[in-house]
Amino acid sequence: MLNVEAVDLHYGAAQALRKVSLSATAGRVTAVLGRNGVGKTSLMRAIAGLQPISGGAIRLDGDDLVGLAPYERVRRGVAIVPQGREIFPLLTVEENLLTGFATLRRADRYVPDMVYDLFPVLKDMLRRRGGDLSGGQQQQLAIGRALVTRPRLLVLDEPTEGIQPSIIKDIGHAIAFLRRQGNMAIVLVEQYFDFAKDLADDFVVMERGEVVMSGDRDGMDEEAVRGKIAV
Amino acid sequence: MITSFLIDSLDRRGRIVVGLLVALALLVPAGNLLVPEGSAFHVSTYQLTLFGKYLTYALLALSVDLVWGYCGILSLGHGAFFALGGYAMGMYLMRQIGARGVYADPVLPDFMVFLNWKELPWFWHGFDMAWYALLMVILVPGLLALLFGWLSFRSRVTGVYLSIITQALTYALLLAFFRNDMGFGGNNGLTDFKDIVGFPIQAPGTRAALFAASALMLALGFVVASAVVRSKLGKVLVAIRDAESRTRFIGYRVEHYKLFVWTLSAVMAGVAGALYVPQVGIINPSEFDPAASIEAVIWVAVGGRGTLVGPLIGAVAVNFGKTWFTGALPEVWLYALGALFVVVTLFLPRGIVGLWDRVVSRRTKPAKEMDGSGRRAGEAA
Amino acid sequence: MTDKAEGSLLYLDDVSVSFDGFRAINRLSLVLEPGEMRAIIGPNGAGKTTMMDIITGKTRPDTGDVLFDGSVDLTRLDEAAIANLGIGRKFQKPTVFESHSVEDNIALALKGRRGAFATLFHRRSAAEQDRIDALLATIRLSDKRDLLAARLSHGQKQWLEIGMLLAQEPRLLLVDEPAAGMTDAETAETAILLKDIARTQSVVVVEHDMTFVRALDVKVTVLHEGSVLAEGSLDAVSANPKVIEVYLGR
Amino acid sequence: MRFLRLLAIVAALAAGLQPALAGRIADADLSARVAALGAGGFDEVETAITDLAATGDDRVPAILDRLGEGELMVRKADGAVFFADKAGKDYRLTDPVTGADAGPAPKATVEKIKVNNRIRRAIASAVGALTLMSPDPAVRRAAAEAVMKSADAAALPALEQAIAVETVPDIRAAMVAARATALLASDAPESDKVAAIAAIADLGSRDALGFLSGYTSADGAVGDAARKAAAAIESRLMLWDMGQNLWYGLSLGSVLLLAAIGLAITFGVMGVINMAHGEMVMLGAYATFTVQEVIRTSWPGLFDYSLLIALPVAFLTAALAGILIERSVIRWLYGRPLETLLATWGVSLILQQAVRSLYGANNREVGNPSWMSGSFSVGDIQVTWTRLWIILFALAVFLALIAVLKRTRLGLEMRAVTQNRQMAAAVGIRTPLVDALTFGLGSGIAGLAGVALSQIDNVSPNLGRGYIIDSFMVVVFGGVGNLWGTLVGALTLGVANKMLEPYAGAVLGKIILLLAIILFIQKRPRGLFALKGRAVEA
Amino acid sequence: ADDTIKVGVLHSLSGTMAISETTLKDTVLYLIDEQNKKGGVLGKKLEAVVVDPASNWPLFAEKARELISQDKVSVVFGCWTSVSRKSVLPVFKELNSILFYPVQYEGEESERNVFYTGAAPNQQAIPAVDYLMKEEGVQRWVLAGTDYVYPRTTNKILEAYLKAKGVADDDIMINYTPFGHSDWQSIVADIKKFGSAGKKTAVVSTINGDANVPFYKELGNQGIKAEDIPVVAFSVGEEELAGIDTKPLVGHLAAWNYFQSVDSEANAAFIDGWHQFIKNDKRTTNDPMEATYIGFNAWVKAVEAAGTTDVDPVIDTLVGTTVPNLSGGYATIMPNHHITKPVLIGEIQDDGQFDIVSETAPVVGDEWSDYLEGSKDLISDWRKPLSCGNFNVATGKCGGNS
Ligand SMILES: Nc1ncnc2c1ncn2[C@@H]1O[C@H](COP(=O)(O)OP(=O)(O)OP(=O)(O)O)[C@@H](O)[C@H]1O
Ligand SMILES: Nc1ncnc2c1ncn2[C@@H]1O[C@H](COP(=O)(O)OP(=O)(O)OP(=O)(O)O)[C@@H](O)[C@H]1O
Ligand SMILES: NC(N)=O
Ligand SMILES: [Mg+2]
Ligand SMILES: [Mg+2]
Repeated sequence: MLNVEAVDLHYGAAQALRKVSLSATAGRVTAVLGRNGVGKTSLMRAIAGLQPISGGAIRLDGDDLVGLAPYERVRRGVAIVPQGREIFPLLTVEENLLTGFATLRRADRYVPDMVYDLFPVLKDMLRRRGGDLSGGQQQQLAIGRALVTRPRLLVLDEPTEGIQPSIIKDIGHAIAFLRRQGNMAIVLVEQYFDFAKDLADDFVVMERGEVVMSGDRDGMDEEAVRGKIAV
Repeated sequence: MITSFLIDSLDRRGRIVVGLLVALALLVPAGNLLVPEGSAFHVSTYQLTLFGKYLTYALLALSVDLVWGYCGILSLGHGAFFALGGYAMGMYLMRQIGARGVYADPVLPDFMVFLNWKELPWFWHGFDMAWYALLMVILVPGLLALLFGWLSFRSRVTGVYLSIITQALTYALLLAFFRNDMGFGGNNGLTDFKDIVGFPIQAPGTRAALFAASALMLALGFVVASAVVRSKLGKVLVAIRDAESRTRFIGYRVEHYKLFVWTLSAVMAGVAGALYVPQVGIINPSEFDPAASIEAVIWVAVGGRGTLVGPLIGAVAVNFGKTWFTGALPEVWLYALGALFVVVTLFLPRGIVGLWDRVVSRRTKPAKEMDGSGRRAGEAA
Repeated sequence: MTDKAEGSLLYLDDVSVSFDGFRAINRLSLVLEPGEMRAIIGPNGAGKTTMMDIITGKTRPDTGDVLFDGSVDLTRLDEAAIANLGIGRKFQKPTVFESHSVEDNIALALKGRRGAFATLFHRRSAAEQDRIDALLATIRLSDKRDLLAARLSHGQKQWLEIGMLLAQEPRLLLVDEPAAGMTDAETAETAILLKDIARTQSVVVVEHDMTFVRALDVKVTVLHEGSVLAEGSLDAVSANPKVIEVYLGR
Repeated sequence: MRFLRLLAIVAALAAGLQPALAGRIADADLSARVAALGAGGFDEVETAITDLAATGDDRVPAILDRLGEGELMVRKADGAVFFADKAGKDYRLTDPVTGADAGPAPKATVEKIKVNNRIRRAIASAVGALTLMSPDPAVRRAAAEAVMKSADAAALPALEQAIAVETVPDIRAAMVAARATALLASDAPESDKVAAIAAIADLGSRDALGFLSGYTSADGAVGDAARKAAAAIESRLMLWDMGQNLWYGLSLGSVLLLAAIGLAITFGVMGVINMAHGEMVMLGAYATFTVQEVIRTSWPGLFDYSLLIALPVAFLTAALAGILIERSVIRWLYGRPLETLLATWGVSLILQQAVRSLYGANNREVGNPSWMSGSFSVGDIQVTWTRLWIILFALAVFLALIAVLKRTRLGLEMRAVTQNRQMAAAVGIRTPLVDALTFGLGSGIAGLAGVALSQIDNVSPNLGRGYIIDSFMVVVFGGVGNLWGTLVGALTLGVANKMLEPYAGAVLGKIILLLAIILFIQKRPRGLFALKGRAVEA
Repeated sequence: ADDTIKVGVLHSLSGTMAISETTLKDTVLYLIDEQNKKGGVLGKKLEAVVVDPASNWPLFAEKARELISQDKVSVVFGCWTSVSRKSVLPVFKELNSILFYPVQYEGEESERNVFYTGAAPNQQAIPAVDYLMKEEGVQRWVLAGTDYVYPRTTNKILEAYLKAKGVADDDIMINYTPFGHSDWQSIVADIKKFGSAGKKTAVVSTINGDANVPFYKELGNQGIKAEDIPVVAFSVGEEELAGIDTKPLVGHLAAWNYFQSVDSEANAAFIDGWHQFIKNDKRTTNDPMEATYIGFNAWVKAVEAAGTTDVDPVIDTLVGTTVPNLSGGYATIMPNHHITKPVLIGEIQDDGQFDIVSETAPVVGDEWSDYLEGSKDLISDWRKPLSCGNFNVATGKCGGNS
């Protein structure tokens, strides 16, 4: 479904991604692992269209996304939970969720029950401004907002950051549930190795802007991976 | 110690700028006084006064850059300090006229005579003495800035709120100085000056001296400004600009820092105003016009905010453009000037100096380091 | 009440704060001894960050006492004064000075005189330079020292913030989610670092990563809905059914 | 008005309703007196008018009215006086007494009888006395008011007669008041005069006070009565004055609101320091002018609707200009808000000069439609129609805007985009479209403000500059990003200004207000309706 | 090149004053055009050098210097506001050139290098007040003005004049407003109040150009009719009225030395030519245009008489030069560098023109007002041997440095 092919990405003159390739398939979770600053976020932002790339291709179902604005990618089913939450601070929680309606048909313009089931706190705080929420609450809101857009490709950049353990477990269940539904591809960036290990079907490990290991769950050497993300 | 502190503060570019200014202070007056007319090196009096004026504008721009470029305080009212310095100088020059005014009153300036003032208002006393006037050139803008800054920075007025109240300040002063009742000559302001510290103000030598003084003052201002921004204090200022509250959390008293540069900058603006007035021959409330302050900000932006050199270049370039356009294209020059501003913002995000840096860095160190402006490059469209 | 505060480094008593009617902190009391390290856990929105806001002067409590060193009333001081008392903080969302280099970020945070004139005439001493180098090494950003902080990745900014906190050499460190965005190995590293610091300074750590909290091996306070739900060793509080229900999950 | 009166008189003549007073004197007599109008200076003309009025002839009002209109001319050849109607470059003359056609006259052979204000007053008073019994109530009311102003004892008999038959209560009251003023001017006995003062005092109005003050320094009973009555009226008017100032404040506030409200979008919501905002207002005003020009030349009958037509035109003009600016300049500057200051300043220079090149540097005339002209009174508060409509219009625009922002999908997307443009795109919002529409909306509203301002201010290339500072003050005072703040801010500043003005004067009042704003911001560094909490600091 | 004579035009074409000054720039161009059709001056064509001082006073000084020392113009026509004139004065003195200043002003000035072809207060304000007293029987006076030097001075003079005529303090109300004042509700209401005290009241307005439109609109809206409270203005001409619907204003007055409606052959020809030149037969003419016309023709005549464009001889020749004005009479340049002008009072008509209701014999401009304490002893005479702009007849000395 998603194919990232030999992507290069530059910040000014500095190169953050070198010939990075990755793929994600409906019904599977692809985990992207790596130390700080290796380029995980850059890759995710490139997929969502938030960062222009300088080479390579990003295809969704065979169509090249490169050159498409982020909102056009959303129309094709890409949703991102960005690192740093990026909720709309002055919109209420409810309005934050409603922004996700932008590409939906009228009939689909409702918040899926799953969002409130997963994050009951959002339901309690519908009228509170997003920016007033605690860090973890904002993270939950960001995930909820992405789900509202009914994505076919869900990109999660460290979604568990700052979230309390019980909800991390719930998120894990939710991801597992979405995977079981079989029509959504999920790309997950995670530092919390055990969490990623439990969920991932495929792995990509990065180092200094490059993919240094990849493979599926079974074919993966846990120790080697741990080594790559150790200090 | 202070001097070594000041000299050390200059980087290579700074030394070039200061060197140029000092050279200008010597050569231009010489070109005016010594080189005969008709020579290619002759500087006409017209050019001399024109560039003298630009230099004072450059000092004003420098002072704006100090607060805006380095501390993020966008002042839309710096013209007020400039004008106050100018008025202090103007009052001195008025008193110098003495009994040579049209009504031949030994004490009262002409405008007071014909509006039937009987005696000199208290705030005019002392301005017959040069040292007092010079003190006021520094004190009046300085104290106003201190008061205004003390109130505002302590109350944590920031961003556009601060910008708009600086505008309110200069606007209020504009209206106040307009009033004839205030005793500053109303709209006509102060003019028809005769001499300055005993020298006839229109004499070639005096003009040349004023030019040299402006160039040297600008050089001094530049040295002080670079000393400030290159010190650790300067780094704190930038930190405040980027993340004010974070700066507080590591223990810096933001309000003190702001107050320091703000006041310093106001004094610089006041000095610029004081040098400006004898060269243009008039000071009037229109210098308080908010539009004038906005223009000063624009000089800075055109030259390159946060670069110290930029404001000098911007002030001279824009004003030169204005001089030239208003003469050459009197009917359509606003199109040219307006377009200039738009083009500079769009294509030279860091002003003329930014462009220069780009050209130079491309030549000297190809693509090694990236610049910070890439940060927001990922604009959606 | 000051009696009880006697000898404590940080003393919160009956502190409450509400935002538009919502009680974020509810009659919270907490005492920290000098040299103590304390871990604070609790559900999202329990009030952990708000508590730090109160201690550092960002938020004023509606009621209650907040005392430092047994006697200094923090509610009367502003952020800079509190920082100068020796209270340093790492924010949950990393905030660094983006247009300064990594090195200058540390240099600005470095302990030293904070007055405007002091900084105007300040020259960096060799000792200070050594200290900066050491800190950069600790946070593993030595090779990025000349990079603008804006160009760091999220995790690198976290580290830089920790470095800035250390540079201040505060008597009390308030650390909000230091391990967020770090790999497991880095998390462990951080725990060691903090324990090291706690030998000479007092530390309050907020973290959701239980492995990390366990590694710290200190007394844990569980906050819930703005007040203390449980306190004790991690094992003790983890066994508390209420804590399991609201926080850890089954 | 005058024309109406004329019509009424003609109608009355035709109906033969002219009552007792309206006799007719011999044509020759009348002609001689009319001819007197054409001789001598203003003094002589005034005497001639009084003479004419004294005849009581029913043809006199029409003659005097046309004199007032400047349509009475002297034939240079023989000094005869005629009605002159324009006929091409020349005039067609008619005998004012007989109505006989006196043929065409080249421009150079006739001379207009000059009228100045004094003559106009004499005419009004003379015609007033003669038309007190007109069948048209409006004419009678006007007549009573004219007679009252002239306070002419000679009008007493006519007034007595008219009062006797008047049935409409308030016209009768006006006549009674007129009689009172005439009485005071006459040599009636003191007791009558005291009664007259009482009658005038009953009016309680500013005009009544004016009349009375002419007698407050008189001796005796009349003086006493006048002083007492005047004092009573004055204390009553004090309260009304307060109300009047409040009203002025609200109407100034509504102008500020209109001027600021578009800025509340482009600056308050989008964060663009939009120095070209004033020019958007100016474009709206020029659009209004253009619409009126077209209507004037092509469909003069539609003039009363010109503003209604101008509204959409001005909105679209300014909105399109705004969209153009956004697409070509502003959009490159998101994330560099301070630089928008520079660019929009440049844009404002260009727009000003463009308008100057296109329309010239001079003021342009924008007329008030009839429903926006004049005034009416509520108690002693005079309410001008322009101001009333502007207040209503400002509120309507404000409410509409609130509705758009808070209730529509577009509003939500606008707010989302301006808070976090990248993320808005990442949830599927078409940010370029929304940006353009938002800026267009703000600009369009500024254009609407231009329509309203064209009614009370200069339509010149500088129009915008006059409002830009005030607009920024209002938005900042109210709290950036809060529309309600803009509303309350505008009204507060308007009222405060108008309350200060009577004491401090316009200049000092404004200075005080500016200082007050500076001090206020110290108390509330984020404006009146500050947004609070983490959300803002983030 | 030397085959033309350069004429400087120093009027704002942008900024706040463009509204008034642009027309004067066009007027000079028109006059030059006409003169060149007649063969120019001294056998050379005239060439206009137009610059834009942009309503910025220091820029006026800069541009004046540019015109004189760079462009080497022989004469400059320019300025509108007094402050702009004050700003360029030192330049004209230093570089010894000639400025023709065409706008009515507050007086209190007489410089060798400047010729004042607009009205001094005694050529406008005082006759207007006389008219109101006589014709309208006005007893109460509102002196309303923009807060700057011209209104302040004019009102000072008027106040002294009125008091000398026995008007009580209570019967004078003085009100000042800022430049560009646009909300006139309270002030118009105050005027109304002041005028309802039983005595005939009039407003003498020295309100500056821009603020007039909203002022008159408010007068109209609040229904203040000329019959009740007439307003006589000194800064409102045809140009300003072009921006207002004048129907509600019929009968309000203005005092000038020229109106477009003046019935004279010279005027008809001038207007015709103007319309052709500007290619718009709706464009009005106004008083400062006439003043420009007079100044221009006087300069041409003086240059022809002196046979040179050199400044000193031309200045000397200008004094005493007489040229036709547009109201059918003549204007003579007096030794004080002011000119003789008839004073015209006009009433506003519904077509935006003025109906002239009074005209005086020519009046000599009085630069030093007789009604001001400080200047009543001063006279000016630039002829030799006195050659002094501010000679004090009491002390017998020429004041200042001159
Ligand atoms: N806005 C930026 N400008 C310049 N360089 C950047 C920018 N953002 C990231 N970089 C650089 O790009 C590299 C990759 O950063 P990225 O954020 O993709 O890392 P990451 O793998 O997500 O790290 P982390 O685990 O810390 O989130 C880093 O070395 C960083 O210095
Ligand atoms: N300004 C505010 N307005 C309204 N509610 C607020 C405000 N600030 C904080 N809150 C609420 O107060 C509660 C406490 O927030 P706080 O950030 O202290 O939580 P936390 O314990 O740090 O959570 P996390 O683990 O998610 O970081 C949250 O429910 C938050 O929504
Ligand atoms: N001279 C004037 N009207 O300023
Ligand atoms: Mg990352
Ligand atoms: Mg928190």
